[in-house]
Amino acid sequence: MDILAHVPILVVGIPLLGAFATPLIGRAGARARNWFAIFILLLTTALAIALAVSVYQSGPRVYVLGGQSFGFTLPSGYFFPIRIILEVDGMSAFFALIIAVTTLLGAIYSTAFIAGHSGLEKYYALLLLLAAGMFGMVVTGDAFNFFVFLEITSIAATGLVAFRTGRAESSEAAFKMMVLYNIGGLFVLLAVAILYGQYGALNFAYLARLIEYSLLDVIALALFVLALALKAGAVPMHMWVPDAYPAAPAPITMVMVANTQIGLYGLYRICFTLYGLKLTPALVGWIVIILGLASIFIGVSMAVIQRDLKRLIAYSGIAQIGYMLLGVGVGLAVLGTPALNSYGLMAMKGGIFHIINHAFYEGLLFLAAGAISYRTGTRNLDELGGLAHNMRWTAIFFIIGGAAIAGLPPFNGFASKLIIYESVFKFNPILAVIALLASILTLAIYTRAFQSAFVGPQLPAYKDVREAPASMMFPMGVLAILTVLFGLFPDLVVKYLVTPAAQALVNQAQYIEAILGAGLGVK
Amino acid sequence: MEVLRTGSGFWSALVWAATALGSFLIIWLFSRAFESGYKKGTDQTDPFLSGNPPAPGQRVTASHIYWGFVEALKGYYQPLVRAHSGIVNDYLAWAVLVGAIIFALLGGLMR
Amino acid sequence: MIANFPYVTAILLMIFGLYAALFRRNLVKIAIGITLMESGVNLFLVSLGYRRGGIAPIYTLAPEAGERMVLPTPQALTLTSIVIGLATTAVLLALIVVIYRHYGTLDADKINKLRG
Amino acid sequence: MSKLVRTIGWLLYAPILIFGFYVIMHGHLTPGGGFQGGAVVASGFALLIVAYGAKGAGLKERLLSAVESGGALIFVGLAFLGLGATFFYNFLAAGGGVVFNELVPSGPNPGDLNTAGTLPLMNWAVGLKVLSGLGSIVLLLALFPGEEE
Amino acid sequence: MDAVVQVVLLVVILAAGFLAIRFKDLLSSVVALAAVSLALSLEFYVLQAPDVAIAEAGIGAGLTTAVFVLTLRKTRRKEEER
Repeated sequence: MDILAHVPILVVGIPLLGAFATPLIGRAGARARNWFAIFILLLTTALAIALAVSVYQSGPRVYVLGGQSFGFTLPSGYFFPIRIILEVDGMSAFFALIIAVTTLLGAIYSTAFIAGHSGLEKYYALLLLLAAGMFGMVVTGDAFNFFVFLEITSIAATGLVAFRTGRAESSEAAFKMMVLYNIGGLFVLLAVAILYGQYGALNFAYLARLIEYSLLDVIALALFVLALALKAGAVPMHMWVPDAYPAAPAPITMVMVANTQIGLYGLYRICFTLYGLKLTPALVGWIVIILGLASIFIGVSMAVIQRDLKRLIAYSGIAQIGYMLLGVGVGLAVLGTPALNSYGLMAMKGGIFHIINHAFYEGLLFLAAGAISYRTGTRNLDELGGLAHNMRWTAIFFIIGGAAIAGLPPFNGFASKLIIYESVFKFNPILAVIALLASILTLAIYTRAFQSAFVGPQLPAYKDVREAPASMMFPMGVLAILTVLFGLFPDLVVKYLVTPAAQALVNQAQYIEAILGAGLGVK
Repeated sequence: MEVLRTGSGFWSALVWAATALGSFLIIWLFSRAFESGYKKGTDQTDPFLSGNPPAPGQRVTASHIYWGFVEALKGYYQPLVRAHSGIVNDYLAWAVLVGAIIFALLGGLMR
Repeated sequence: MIANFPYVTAILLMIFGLYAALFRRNLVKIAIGITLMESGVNLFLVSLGYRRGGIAPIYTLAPEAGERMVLPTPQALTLTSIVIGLATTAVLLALIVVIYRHYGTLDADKINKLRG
Repeated sequence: MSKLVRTIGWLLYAPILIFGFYVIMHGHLTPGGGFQGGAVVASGFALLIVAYGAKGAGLKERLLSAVESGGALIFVGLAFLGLGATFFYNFLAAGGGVVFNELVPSGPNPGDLNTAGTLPLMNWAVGLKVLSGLGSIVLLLALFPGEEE
Repeated sequence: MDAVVQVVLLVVILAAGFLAIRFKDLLSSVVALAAVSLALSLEFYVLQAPDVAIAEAGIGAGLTTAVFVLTLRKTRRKEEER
């Protein structure tokens, strides 16, 4: 059996198998359960890397569930895809890498962070289920399965955020998040139903060929944009983010960052691949840009006044989501015009590059904040102080993360923000200036956070605080190394990871051809 | 090593490191020429809190930093904080409002 | 005229549900509103698949010439969405019970420890 | 609950379970299937829990959780077994295997259960998963400490 | 005949849905919600979807109601007066 031929489904199937097996393995003991979860995610990471390599080398991969051929050819030669089809292109593979890295490191970090809590086999099962749902969302080529995996991630993420039921804030945050996710999911389902009602198909490629941008399609587009922007935490639907991120255990917060970014994936997939040039690119592009700009502005403003360390990081994370919306929004606004090649594609590359950078440095910051609360028991910046004396490595990791999120050279945030500034400046100088100012504010925010948590004389309350255990330092170290490496060699990352992803978004025809082939499916 | 071209500029860690090193060298050369007016062990090293001697246990915490910034922008921050009310119905209302605006823009301006 | 009735009902149900979720301040009422919205979407999906005079899409009841079936795909979608709906409702209600233990109330206005 | 409710619940419990398992078993021939049948069985459990209380119903949370995992594992495992061709491939159907290898006959039939390849097996797996999953949801909610009126 | 049944069912669905959000007593709301599900499952049957009808009857009218009732037992039955 050729394993590589089945990789697109295996990245979904293996975490799913692991999720169902974890409660049974858990009866053999805590150690077996932890190693099992880590092993499954390690396997998935290897598969995701194999998938990415094959997609970057030889173009989009298509996989059919339950049958040998894609679909059904009518006697008249009209081809019609009927089965569940997975389609993996550069963008999907790019996100699969992010998911693989964050979930694997999250599982390793959890072994020490959450040890001793009851019901941990459910925790690991939900973590694996969340991984399966996120992988499913990025590999699926089918609108309805997109909805199903979206709901799987919602339920699993809610369960994980609410996991520490002893705390009032976890259940409150999880409830708010679940209500919003639920309404967003219903909007997606309604949009899928509207599209099915018109064209009688669910396959993205097939729909993209048929779509006409009638009034009903406009309603579906509005519902999609709303629901996916809500999942991505764009202002003003961001309010669940600063509630849910601090309430979740730190490793889950890192995975949740990837989970919100899947909302961006969905948004880009719908706008570029499903609707493509049929929508009015300038208008939709400007809607995305304005959502991004509001996110940047409100995110940094609110981060200035926060006292909870994780809440502060969450708010500044919202601002970074704004950069990703801004970069890709500029690309969308000039889609189909000559400006796309002069600066639009570059802006998209910046936005997409920022996604992977954000997953790493934001994860690093949350893990460092988790290490602080693990050892000191508090996240209140007014109470913390002088921790650099005791937690030297955590302080260094926090500096790396803070410098990267503020866009200081030579860390990875600088490289992607530089691309965004330059290309957005050519589109509209005011946008670039606002983005730059927000970046300066971000630096101020992290200076304050670092000053109050780490700098200063050793406080008597934290005299006996020790460095976090090794299984928590290892994921932080990996993320810090990735943050620095991506900052030192951004050209390689942009060339081998980001450019194929951006090209995959712009090249709608390639996505359709991969399923429908030349000339098939035309009336 | 290739450099990252960003449209009109470029970014290379090597060039950056060389520039940073050079600047530090120049600054260091200049600073050698200055007289050091900083004396250790005198009042100069004490924290300065509006001229008052700090009370025991008193220190600068996160709430004190940027107090002036927030105070000056009070008119901006008060409604902003009030909008983040923490009530789930408000969260939903924002989402529905944005959905209505998006639909009005897309549906209205297209025709 | 009569064929449009299910669609109108579905849209009205969704509006009822959204109204309850937006303006009712009791958490259980919000959950009821979300369940109503789900029912509305399910009805919408099943109505999409209905064809006048069609029969149920069951393999052993394969239609003879002149007969036709209603579309099976929307029904499969509806089944999946019913499952998902029950799962989300159960999660919401479990969270409500936990919240009630911590806060002693179900009033959404008082459950805002996290704000600002 | 009152004696009336208890007696009716006791009387209805067995027919509900039998109907549920029937729906699961005939999933590939008639309307219904693993999910619907499992839901019917679970509503039988819910009836018992509401009538007799969480303790009196005699359901074990550990057992339900094991059955749930087992059902899900069988389902995904069957999907993995199809990997000779593709995921979810029906490798038993139409001569591929020893059992369930006949095509479903057209028209009304008295119950040709030995048909449709992996579908009946998957129905059973889903049925087990759903009846134990939904059953344990109701059971856990009933066991949850809270204000009993 | 079919049309009459459909109209009756849809009116029942709407009325029960309206009552479900109007009642101050949450238990009555839940019962109204169960009525919506029951009428909805009959409507599905009329729309030639017996599969969905079984599922909706079992899930919507049976299990969802049970879960709601258990929740109300653990919390409180009345909506707060405002």
